[in-house]
Amino acid sequence: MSPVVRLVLKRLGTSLIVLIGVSMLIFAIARVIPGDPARIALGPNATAEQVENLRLRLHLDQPLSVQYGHFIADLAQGDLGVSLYTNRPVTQDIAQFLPATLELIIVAGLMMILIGLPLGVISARYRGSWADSTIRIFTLLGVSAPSFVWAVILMLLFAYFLPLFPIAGRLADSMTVPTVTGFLLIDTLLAGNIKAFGNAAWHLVLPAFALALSGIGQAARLTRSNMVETYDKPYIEMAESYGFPEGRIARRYAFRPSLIPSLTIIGLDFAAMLGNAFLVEAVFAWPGLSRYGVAVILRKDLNAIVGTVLIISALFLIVNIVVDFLIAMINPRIRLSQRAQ
Amino acid sequence: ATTGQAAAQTVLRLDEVAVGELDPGKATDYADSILMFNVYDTLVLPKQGEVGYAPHLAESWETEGNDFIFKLRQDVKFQSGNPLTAEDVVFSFDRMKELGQGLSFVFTKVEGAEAVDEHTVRFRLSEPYSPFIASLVRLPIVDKKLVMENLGEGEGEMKDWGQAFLSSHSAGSGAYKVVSHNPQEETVMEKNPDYFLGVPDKAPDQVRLRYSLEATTVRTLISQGEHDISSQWLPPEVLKSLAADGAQFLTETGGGAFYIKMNTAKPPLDDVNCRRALSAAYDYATGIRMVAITDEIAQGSPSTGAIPVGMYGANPASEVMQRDMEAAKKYLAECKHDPSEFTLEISWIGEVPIEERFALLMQANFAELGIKSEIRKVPWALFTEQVTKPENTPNISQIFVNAVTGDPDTLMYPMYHSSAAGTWQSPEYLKDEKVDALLEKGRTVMSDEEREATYSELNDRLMEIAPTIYAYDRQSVFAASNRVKVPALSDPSKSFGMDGMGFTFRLMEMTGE
Amino acid sequence: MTPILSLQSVSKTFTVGAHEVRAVDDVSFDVAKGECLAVVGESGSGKSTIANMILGIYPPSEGTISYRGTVLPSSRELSHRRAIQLVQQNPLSSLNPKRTIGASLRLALDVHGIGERSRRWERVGKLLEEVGLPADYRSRSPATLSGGQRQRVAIARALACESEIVVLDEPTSALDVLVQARTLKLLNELKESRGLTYIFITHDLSVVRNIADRVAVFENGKLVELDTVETIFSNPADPYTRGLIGAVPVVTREEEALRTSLTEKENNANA
Amino acid sequence: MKRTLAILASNPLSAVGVLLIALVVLSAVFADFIAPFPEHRGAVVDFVNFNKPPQWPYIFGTDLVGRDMFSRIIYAYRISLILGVVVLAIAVPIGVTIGLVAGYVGGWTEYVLMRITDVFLSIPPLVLAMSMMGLLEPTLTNGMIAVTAMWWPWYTRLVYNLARSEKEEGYVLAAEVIGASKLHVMFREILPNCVPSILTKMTLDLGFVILIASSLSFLGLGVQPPTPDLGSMVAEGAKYLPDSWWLTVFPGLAILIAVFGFNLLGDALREILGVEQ
Amino acid sequence: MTAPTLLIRDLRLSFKGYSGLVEVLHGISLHIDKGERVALVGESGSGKSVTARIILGLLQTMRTARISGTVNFEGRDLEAMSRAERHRLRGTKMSMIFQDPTSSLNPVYRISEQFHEVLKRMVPGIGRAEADRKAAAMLADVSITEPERVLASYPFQLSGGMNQRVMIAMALANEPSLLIADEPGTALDVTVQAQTLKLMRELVTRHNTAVLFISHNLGVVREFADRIYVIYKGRIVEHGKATQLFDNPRHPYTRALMNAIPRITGEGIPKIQDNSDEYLAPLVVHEGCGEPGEVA
Ligand SMILES: Nc1ncnc2c1ncn2[C@@H]1O[C@H](COP(=O)(O)OP(=O)(O)OP(=O)(O)O)[C@@H](O)[C@H]1O
Ligand SMILES: Nc1ncnc2c1ncn2[C@@H]1O[C@H](COP(=O)(O)OP(=O)(O)OP(=O)(O)O)[C@@H](O)[C@H]1O
Ligand SMILES: [Mg+2]
Ligand SMILES: [Mg+2]
Repeated sequence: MSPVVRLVLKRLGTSLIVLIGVSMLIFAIARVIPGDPARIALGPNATAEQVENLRLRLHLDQPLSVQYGHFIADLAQGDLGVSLYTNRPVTQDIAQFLPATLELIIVAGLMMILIGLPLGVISARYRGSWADSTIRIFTLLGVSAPSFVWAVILMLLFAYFLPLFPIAGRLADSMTVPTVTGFLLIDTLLAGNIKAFGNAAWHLVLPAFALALSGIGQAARLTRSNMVETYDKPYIEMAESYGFPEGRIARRYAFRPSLIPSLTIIGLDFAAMLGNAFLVEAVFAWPGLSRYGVAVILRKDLNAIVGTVLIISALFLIVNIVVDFLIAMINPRIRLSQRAQ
Repeated sequence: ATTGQAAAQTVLRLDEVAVGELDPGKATDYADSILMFNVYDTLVLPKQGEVGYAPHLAESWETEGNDFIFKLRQDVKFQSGNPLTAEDVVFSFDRMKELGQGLSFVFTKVEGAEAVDEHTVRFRLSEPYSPFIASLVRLPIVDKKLVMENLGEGEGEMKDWGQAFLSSHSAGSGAYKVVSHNPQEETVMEKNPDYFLGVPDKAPDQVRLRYSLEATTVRTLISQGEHDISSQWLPPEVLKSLAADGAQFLTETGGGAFYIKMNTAKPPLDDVNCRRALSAAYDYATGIRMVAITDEIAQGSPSTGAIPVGMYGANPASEVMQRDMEAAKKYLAECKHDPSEFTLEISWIGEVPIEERFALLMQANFAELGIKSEIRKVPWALFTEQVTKPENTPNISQIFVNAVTGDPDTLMYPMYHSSAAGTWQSPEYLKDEKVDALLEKGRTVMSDEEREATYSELNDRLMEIAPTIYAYDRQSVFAASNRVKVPALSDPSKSFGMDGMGFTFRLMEMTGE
Repeated sequence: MTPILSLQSVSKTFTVGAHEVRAVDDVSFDVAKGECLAVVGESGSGKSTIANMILGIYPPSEGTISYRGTVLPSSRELSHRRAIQLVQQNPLSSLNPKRTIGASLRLALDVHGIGERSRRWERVGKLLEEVGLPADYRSRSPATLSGGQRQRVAIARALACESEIVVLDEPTSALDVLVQARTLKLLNELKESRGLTYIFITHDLSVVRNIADRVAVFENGKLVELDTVETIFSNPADPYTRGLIGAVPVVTREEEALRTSLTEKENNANA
Repeated sequence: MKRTLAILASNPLSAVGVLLIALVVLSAVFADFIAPFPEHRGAVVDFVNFNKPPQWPYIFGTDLVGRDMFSRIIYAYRISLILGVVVLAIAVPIGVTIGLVAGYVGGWTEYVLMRITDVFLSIPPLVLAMSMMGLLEPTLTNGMIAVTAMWWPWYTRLVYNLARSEKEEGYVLAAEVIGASKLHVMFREILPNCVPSILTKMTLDLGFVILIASSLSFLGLGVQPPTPDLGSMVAEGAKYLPDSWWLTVFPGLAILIAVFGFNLLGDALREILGVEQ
Repeated sequence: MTAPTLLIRDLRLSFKGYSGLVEVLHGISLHIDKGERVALVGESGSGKSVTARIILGLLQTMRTARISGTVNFEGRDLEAMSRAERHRLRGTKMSMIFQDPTSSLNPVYRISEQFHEVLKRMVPGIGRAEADRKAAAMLADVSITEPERVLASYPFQLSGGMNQRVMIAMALANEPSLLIADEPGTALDVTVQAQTLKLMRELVTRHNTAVLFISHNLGVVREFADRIYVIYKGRIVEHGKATQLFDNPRHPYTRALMNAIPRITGEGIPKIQDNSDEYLAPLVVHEGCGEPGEVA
């Protein structure tokens, strides 16, 4: 196990370098976004003098390198500065909004895995059948409209016409749980409030599904196309000749070696949702980080942009490490490679 | 979320597009105003159903030269229990000035405030400034003692002036107090039982002001009985469908208008005749129809000129602007630029989708004159950047502007005074001596008649030099469930002459659950 | 004269979970130019591992492999690559399923610039015919070939490079005896005409008897015996070798006689 | 060619794919002849016939300024297809190449390339697009550059992980033993085995690219009105669901048809490319 | 008389390619009685492996394959069976040793997991530990010295011969009534090969298993098989008892084969034509070896 641990440590180490790189890059890029952050923050009616004062306070008059120095010095103390959008410390904003989005995208990610992969397996196993065609249409629907359109459609179907699911927010107004982790599914359980847990879970269904839809489609299609290839491999024929149950052949023998592309894409989709879920969050009034991220980008709220991008970046790094690791697990030949480098 | 209370509790739920700014010193837009007027009190308030201002925290006031002296009520306590005194007024003013954010600019003519005694305050003005009383609706009074107890980190004696504290707590005397505030979700407020004017039983016990809800969400929420009042920013089609689902409409006619602004600093619209041609070619009636919800209600009412109906200097409601193609052709012929030689750049703000339709309307209208144009969508951030330089400012921009105090000065001065050029409100880059002179005069003359006359003259001048197409006067339309009654938004005799004041929750009535 | 290929104390250790496998254990031998060295031995005794190390697919854990006196690194220049070729034991996996066998064969010609570009496709057909496959198999995909056909493609590919040393890992195990005879004949001819050197890994001792010059016998990762083919068959020194020869399945009486004589010797030795 | 035709003929679904794509491409090319209201692709406003449900002569209804949805969809294919195809045609080769190199060459190259990819992934598309707007003219071309810049890392990751696994296959060893160059091994041996995944992802991405254009046009980077594009139509129309459903449903179906066609074609293409000659 | 375990009648197979239909099997008939060991020998590419795959029903699902003729197993037509029924036979009543062992084992599962799966066919509830114990015993039977290590390995960590023995052990594990062995000993050294052949012979006698033995190693065939079919280019060309065939090969192709065998006594590589029109001569059937139901 020790080489694995060493590998993971090495990856984590380089991830830190990547994060520093990202912070510099985003620091520079964010400042290229058109608009004067002070002007935007102060609102349309502010005077030039007010704007100038704020610019000074934000060090915006100084060269970029000096600004970055300020940033790093503050960061060392765990301070990402104050958001001009919420007028609160960015760290406080992130701490409040990140769990909401994470909870949402984790559920969406699980849906991609638990719905997308099986659909792919089914359509590969029954390729050419009506089930395959149905799944194909269903999965392609997911890429024919953006997730927020699906969010709207789902809301209309299951909250407006057929009031089965809650419409907005994370928990019914009448319920309350003390915040511990910020993840309501966990906090409700910690509070021992099963009813609230059910309610929070119920709130998650539609937004998570709307978000997951495109990932489900990709996972299913990629799984299918790779499984179709794998089905031609001699070891599948061998498994068939031994009469292993067909479902089992599909699920174990053909599926696992075909998992690499779907896993890669699900991983990316999952991490990308942290930045891309904003419209779905908007539809379901989800107080999440994604919406916050977009709000601050559009307002050129520099501190908040850097803060959220670093979080997104960290998630990508973690997810990619996990995916690379999982793939090495799935395919022992990568892990146990004897090849000379 | 809040702790659940007795079943009989009435909850009012409404939404606004932007996040409400809780700090009264920084409040600017609509949501901020709603919070401010309910959580804080001001010295004066707009009169209901008529122009002018009524005493509120102040019992009375008098002028002394340029100065204003206010006598305060003595029975007012903050939500914290601290009594409200002249000290608090002075503190609130100083804080506003010192932070220099929000609407502090309306007090630029005020040199300072001082407590004459515990219940008397004097505001010293540098020069005669007639809109001062109106400005006071933008000076919410903050609980000094409470704030001083909660100063955050910062330099100097006043440290951060309590900014950190006030961005998520309230320190007011208002009829509602803040229970919780999540900038991405909602602000929850509850009745203040000790309010100095008392809060009627019918007023909602709890208010949830939600932020940034999508049209579909609002619609679904209202249809499921989980929401009461929509924001005014819904597209007309959605409002229409809400009405079909049984919602009522509330309207607020405020001091604002939809302006189509022309860049006078750049050809071809540097030529007044070109501008006049466009103004005449624009199809005003169709514009209103585009924002119509029902036959009676629209999100705009016909414009009569530069100043919205109801303000000093406005033309009577009967003199509506109209399309006149003959005149347009005539003006165009006199323009020094040949329409075949330019292409107009019509911009619209990406965040306000309805503007796309106006852009298309203009494109079609101007095409009838033989003027080519291209449409450009710009996000707000980019727009505010572009307008800082006349050469980058589009030929045509579309802007909704509201008077922050209900006085024409705060509406017209930032738009048309030459010193104000280059902001999002003034992409015209207008430089007209006569307009400047009239704007300056308007803020110094004191009597209503003089002000009426001055602004009327200004209005005429602005019509003549046509820097703007005065498309329509704003009318905010809200869809609401039938559980609420909002007299200020449905009965003209109860309405306030100012944006956001209609949402004074203590004057709302909740019926049923 | 320096040997064309020389292994000095080569070892290879693999770890499988908790198990350590010493697949090749301190093996040294030389191969002379133009000879055919047969490598026989127990299944799992490290024959393929040696082949892979000679080709630089795995680096040896210990020891060195030299070609004409120079130690071969694991990443090699093109000339060294061309010099030594391999026929893998598992022909199916050594053919790219997404390429026709013609494309796979042609690669060898293209890489080393063998023959005129315009005639290479033809040459691919010739190569196939030499191993007894119709030229139009060029456009077939590996999945549509029989086991023996794949094996022949693999042989053809190794021969296409016109290299000096060819390592053949059980090259004829899936061939019927007629095709096998034809293939062996081809190998012999090439050996004569081009002076090729073969390292011929096989389990078929009858083939060894008829093609090899020398025989190396492996058992459990170790080289137990290395001698000329005559000595090995008439007078094997190692009991394992004797056992092997005694177990060869045969079809004629004379052969059985040879087998039994060896087995008797073994019995006598044990007695 | 003969083989291609044979494959297409033997697989009715791929024939459907070809048919759908032909339909889409032809309607884009001959939009002027097919669209009942060709002028409606531009700035026409008709506030008498606006927001009308499907009815003759507006078979797909009209939009909020009274333009014929059917005509606009036909014209929208033009820009949307070009957009999707161009972005993918640039992003995919870049992403695939980097992924192949990183996955196959390994070592330091892998580390550097993959970490650069991580950096690109980390920059949210919106930030990238916004900052591009600050640097460059807000044109469609620059919008496409922005989309391309955020698209390639996905292919890099995809191909990287596939290549890591293919690298261990016997045929890669065989090619190396013969002395094939790294380029050959990457592009001729490993790449063909990644093609199924790449093709599948591409056909799905066609839809995504068409859709992302709408979020770019929000920033002024994408297609500008009155030029119709499918992504914006779907996105904008969603506000008016369910009452004005035709504003969203028909453009959505139009995207579905294109994606469906390409998807079917992709499957056939996979077979055609199945074995390299 | 009981029905033979396997009866193939006039089996034809062609593959549809882009250049048309290519016939690979031109109507072959063969049978194997209970407990009988029948060898199928012949040219490389003559259709031995495809015959085996058809028996198991593996080619039937292939889009390009066109199959006709009948395959009866224990008296029942396989084509007439339902999918499920047919499926039930595999791995229990019939099993196959594949020609290419390394590619036929799944690269992402350890041998132990794959063996477990095989054993579950017979004893569905068998636990992993129990399966491992059984597998280790089976592997030991095929002369694998470190069964634990092999069970813990992935196929690519084993030598070709080890994988082949794993395949053999799997095929024998469930004691099928029909065993198809497609070149089972190619990667084994002669001593191990002898040991596995002994094991197979024991199985046959103990359970009356019928074996279809495909091999190029005529020495092994001679030792192992009762009856032999010789196949050339998709046609059976000679059919007889092992002794008959080895003592008296009658078909020109068979004779050529016999002569081509390299001798351990070392006479050099035999010089025989590997292609000749003579080899296409009609089927020769030795005495007492007709197909059941046909006039011999
Ligand atoms: N999928 C396929 N498509 C086309 N032709 C095929 C296919 N599979 C096998 N063939 C052809 O069918 C013939 C018989 O193949 P088969 O694998 O049965 O040969 P075999 O007798 O087992 O030979 P070997 O001893 O070499 O394994 C061969 O000529 C082969 O090329
Ligand atoms: N990649 C690997 N990882 C772990 N062990 C391995 C690996 N490759 C080979 N081995 C082990 O090394 C030993 C020698 O294997 P090798 O393939 O060289 O045998 P071989 O002599 O070629 O046998 P055969 O005649 O059966 O092919 C075996 O025990 C095998 O399990
Ligand atoms: Mg080997
Ligand atoms: Mg075969």
